[in-house]
Amino acid sequence: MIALDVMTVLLVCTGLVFFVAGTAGLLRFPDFHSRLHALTKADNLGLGFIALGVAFQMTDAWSVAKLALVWMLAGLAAASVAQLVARAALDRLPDESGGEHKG
Amino acid sequence: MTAPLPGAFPALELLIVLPLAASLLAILLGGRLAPRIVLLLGPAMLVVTAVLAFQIQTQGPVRVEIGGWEAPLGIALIGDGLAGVFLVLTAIVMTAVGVFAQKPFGSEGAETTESYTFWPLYFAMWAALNAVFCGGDLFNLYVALELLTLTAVAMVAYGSTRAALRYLLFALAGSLAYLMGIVLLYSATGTLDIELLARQDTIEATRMVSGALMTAGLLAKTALFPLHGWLPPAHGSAPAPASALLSSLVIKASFVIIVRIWFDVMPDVAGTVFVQLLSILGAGAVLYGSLLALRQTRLKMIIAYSTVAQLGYLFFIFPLAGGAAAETPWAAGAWSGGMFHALAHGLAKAAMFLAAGLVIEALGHDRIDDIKGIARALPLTMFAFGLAAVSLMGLPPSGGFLAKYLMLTAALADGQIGLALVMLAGGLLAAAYLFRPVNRALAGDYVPEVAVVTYWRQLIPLGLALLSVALGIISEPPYDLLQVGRSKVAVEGIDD
Amino acid sequence: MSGAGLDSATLFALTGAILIGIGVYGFIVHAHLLRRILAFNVIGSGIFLMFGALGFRGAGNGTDPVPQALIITGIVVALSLTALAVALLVKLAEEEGGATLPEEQPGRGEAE
Amino acid sequence: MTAALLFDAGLCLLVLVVAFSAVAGRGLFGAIAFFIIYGMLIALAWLRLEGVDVALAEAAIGAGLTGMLLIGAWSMLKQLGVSGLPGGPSVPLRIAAGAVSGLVALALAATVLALPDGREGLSPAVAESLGRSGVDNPVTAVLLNFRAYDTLLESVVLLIALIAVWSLTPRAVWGGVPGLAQHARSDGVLSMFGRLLPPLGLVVAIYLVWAGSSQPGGAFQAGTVLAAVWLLVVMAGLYDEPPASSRNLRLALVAGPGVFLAVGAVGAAFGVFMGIPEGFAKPLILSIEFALTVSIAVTLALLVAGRPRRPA
Repeated sequence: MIALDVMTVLLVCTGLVFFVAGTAGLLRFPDFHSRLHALTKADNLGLGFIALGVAFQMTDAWSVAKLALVWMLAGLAAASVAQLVARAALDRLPDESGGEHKG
Repeated sequence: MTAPLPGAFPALELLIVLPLAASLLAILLGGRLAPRIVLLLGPAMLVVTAVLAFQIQTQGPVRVEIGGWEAPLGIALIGDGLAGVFLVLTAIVMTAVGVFAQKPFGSEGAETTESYTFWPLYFAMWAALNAVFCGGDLFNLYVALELLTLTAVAMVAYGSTRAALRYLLFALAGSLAYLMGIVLLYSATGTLDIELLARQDTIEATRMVSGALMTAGLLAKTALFPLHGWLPPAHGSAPAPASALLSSLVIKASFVIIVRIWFDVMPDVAGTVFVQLLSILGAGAVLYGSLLALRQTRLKMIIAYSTVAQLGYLFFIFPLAGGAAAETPWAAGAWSGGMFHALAHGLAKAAMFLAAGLVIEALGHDRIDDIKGIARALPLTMFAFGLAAVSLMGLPPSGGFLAKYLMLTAALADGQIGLALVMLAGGLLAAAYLFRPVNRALAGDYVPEVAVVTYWRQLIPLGLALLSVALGIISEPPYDLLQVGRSKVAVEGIDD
Repeated sequence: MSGAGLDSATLFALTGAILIGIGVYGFIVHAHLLRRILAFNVIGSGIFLMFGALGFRGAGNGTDPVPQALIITGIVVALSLTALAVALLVKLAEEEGGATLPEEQPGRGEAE
Repeated sequence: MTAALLFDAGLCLLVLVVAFSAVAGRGLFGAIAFFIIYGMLIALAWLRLEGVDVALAEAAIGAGLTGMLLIGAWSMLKQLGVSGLPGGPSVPLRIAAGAVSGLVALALAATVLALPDGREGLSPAVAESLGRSGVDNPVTAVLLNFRAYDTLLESVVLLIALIAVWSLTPRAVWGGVPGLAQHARSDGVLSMFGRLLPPLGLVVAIYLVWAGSSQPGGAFQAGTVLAAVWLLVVMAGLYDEPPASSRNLRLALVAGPGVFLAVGAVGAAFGVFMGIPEGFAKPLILSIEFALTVSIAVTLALLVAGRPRRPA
């Protein structure tokens, strides 16, 4: 039991690190596209680690499958949103690199 | 559990089910057939409300526990005298307006925005009004009120987007205040049922706060002075049939909930200061609304400001029949006078707006300065307007006269000279602001060129105006009905 | 993990009260109607949070489900009103080119 | 216990800060973005209050769909060139508003603290009657049985809101297609997502209704999921909205409230309005919920799309 809890804590913490890194990238990277890249990639990985960590707490395969589905859908949604945001940014002037989208 | 007698005619249930079904049917059938539904529904609703009134009068208040679940778990419908008279009024005015609206909102040929959307809104409004008048659960009343608001705002939007938005903002603020009041009341008592709440003991302060919040919210929806700002533009710019519904019925819905709160839910909490405050606002409404009505240049705006003024009288019942006055011998008279005023005003105002609608159809406008001689082109219409004016001014033998007489007697008996003076002044002011359009309509000696307005449509406002007058002559049945289920108010006959 | 304790429930209820205050602030300071609509939604969710938290506070055997059901109803009603408000606002902007309702002189009739 | 309290205190603080940013923030778009985040945090608060049904509704409807409505309005206003206002609120106004809102919050807080502790509300009453309701989820039991009348009116409120929005349609485009035309590349991630999501969304929605009888979930949550899927499919340019004059569309709109009302009316004919006989409770409630899910999904999607703007 303890071993499973340790795995959960480790994996969730790893996931959190990715989230922090993604957020730092969003704040520090110079241009719009690398910001977007940092955010989506890191968040996706972060969520994956957290889902994996939580999976160790599950007692049945059905719940694990649902977790996997959540991760997959969140990833796809993030990719789609990233595409939409990038498209919106392209529609504008290059120098106005997404100032609207902060926040 | 006080289930209705087995085999009893489910009148209250039908009053909810039928208009809801009609609304759904109207959405499905579309603008070609939807206008015709009212020709079936109207008579049906008139019969059902008549049966309900008979049930209430002969068997006492009806209580329907929906789904068979007893309150506080379930929701109950209340069929007492108060609900009864307003349900009857709704059936009459709704049917009249529905028949009247066959022309402006019917469609020959292709479906239009108006011919499609008006009818679902109209039937849903009917259902919402009925649900409010017989609702016995404060949260359910909230949902019903929101349904009412949606339909009313949409109808205003046919005329003016700006007026509709202003109305919606007031209504939203009002809803939130009302909702907050309910939340506090439920958290303190664990029930939302009006009858159970009446028997609950809970901290006075909580009840005061929640009662004040609910009332403030409902006042915004009723448009009591000084929260009336949204009403004249909304009622003045909506299409005539919509204006008739809004002025005659919609604002009465939130008023009836206020009555239920202060006469049924927490009669003991109504302090002297509070009830006096309501009547002072009412007096302000009568004077301010009347003075502004005098300054209007359009017929519909005069009628709309008149609504602001006439609403004021309704709030005189709170010091005269509520709070400390509840045990006085004149309480029943004052309370019934207020309700008679609501009924008489409802009928007269619907008649006036429909008459104004016909004037606009005939002339293409409703500028007072340019309606000279319209009485000769539309004699029936202007006769209806004049009759309705008689009732609004409170001249005998109209329903408006009886209402003011009852309230005036109570005010004098109670020593509320100020209120009595405001009532008299309000009557004179009403005469003044209604004289202007009637005078212009009769002026000149020629028949102006107008578009054709069919005879039978002129009969509709006439019928409503006649009913408003007749209310003062055949007053016994509605008066007796109003008394059913009023435990707090001393039973005093009309001829005492 | 156990749910929030008694004190937490009070905390959420008080948060609801402050949220209502924040919404009222937004409603007063902003003339822009979209921001007013947003403020209304904040007030609404503050009321709901307070409702739920108060229902939770009293709970001996699980949260009171009745407030929860009422809140779900309330959320749907709020969305319905928001949708109409937003549609009216867009129409106002199309007609008049503005997103505010400046105060009118009382007594002056609306333009038809 | 203290760790939980600390977490809750932090959550409350975050909720308040984000709410203030949503209300008082400078830019309109930023304010809306904060509002959506605020909705998500409120959903989290609901999880802490063990209101999973409400958390789902708040996240999906309160944050998601309301956010979409606000963003949609923002972008329309921007296209019309009326998004900005000259200058922010004046300082005296802010101070006055701060004082008023502070008083409101204080008064409400005092009322909250004055309420007696330990009221059970209606939990015992619900628990006692749950066995006769046909479902095991107490929230679903309240929504579809004990207070089914509320829910019936609520479904009509939603539907009438759509009719009200449609009533703003200019005559020239009546019966036309709602919303603006969407342009999207057919080979992008979005359109792949749009193709993948419908079957998955359908399964999730059916599951939410089915599970809603014993676990959190139900028609409103499931309807929102379906509406979101539909909105994405439209955004991806795979299908267009149906015209408002479509007969099938109108049938889908009234199906849910219609079935609900019919069940209620049949009950009235047998003596109990909205009465759901114990023996058939579960199948009846599930039928109502599936019909409602369809209507809610269509209504929500069309509410977000707005009034008809293009000829059919």
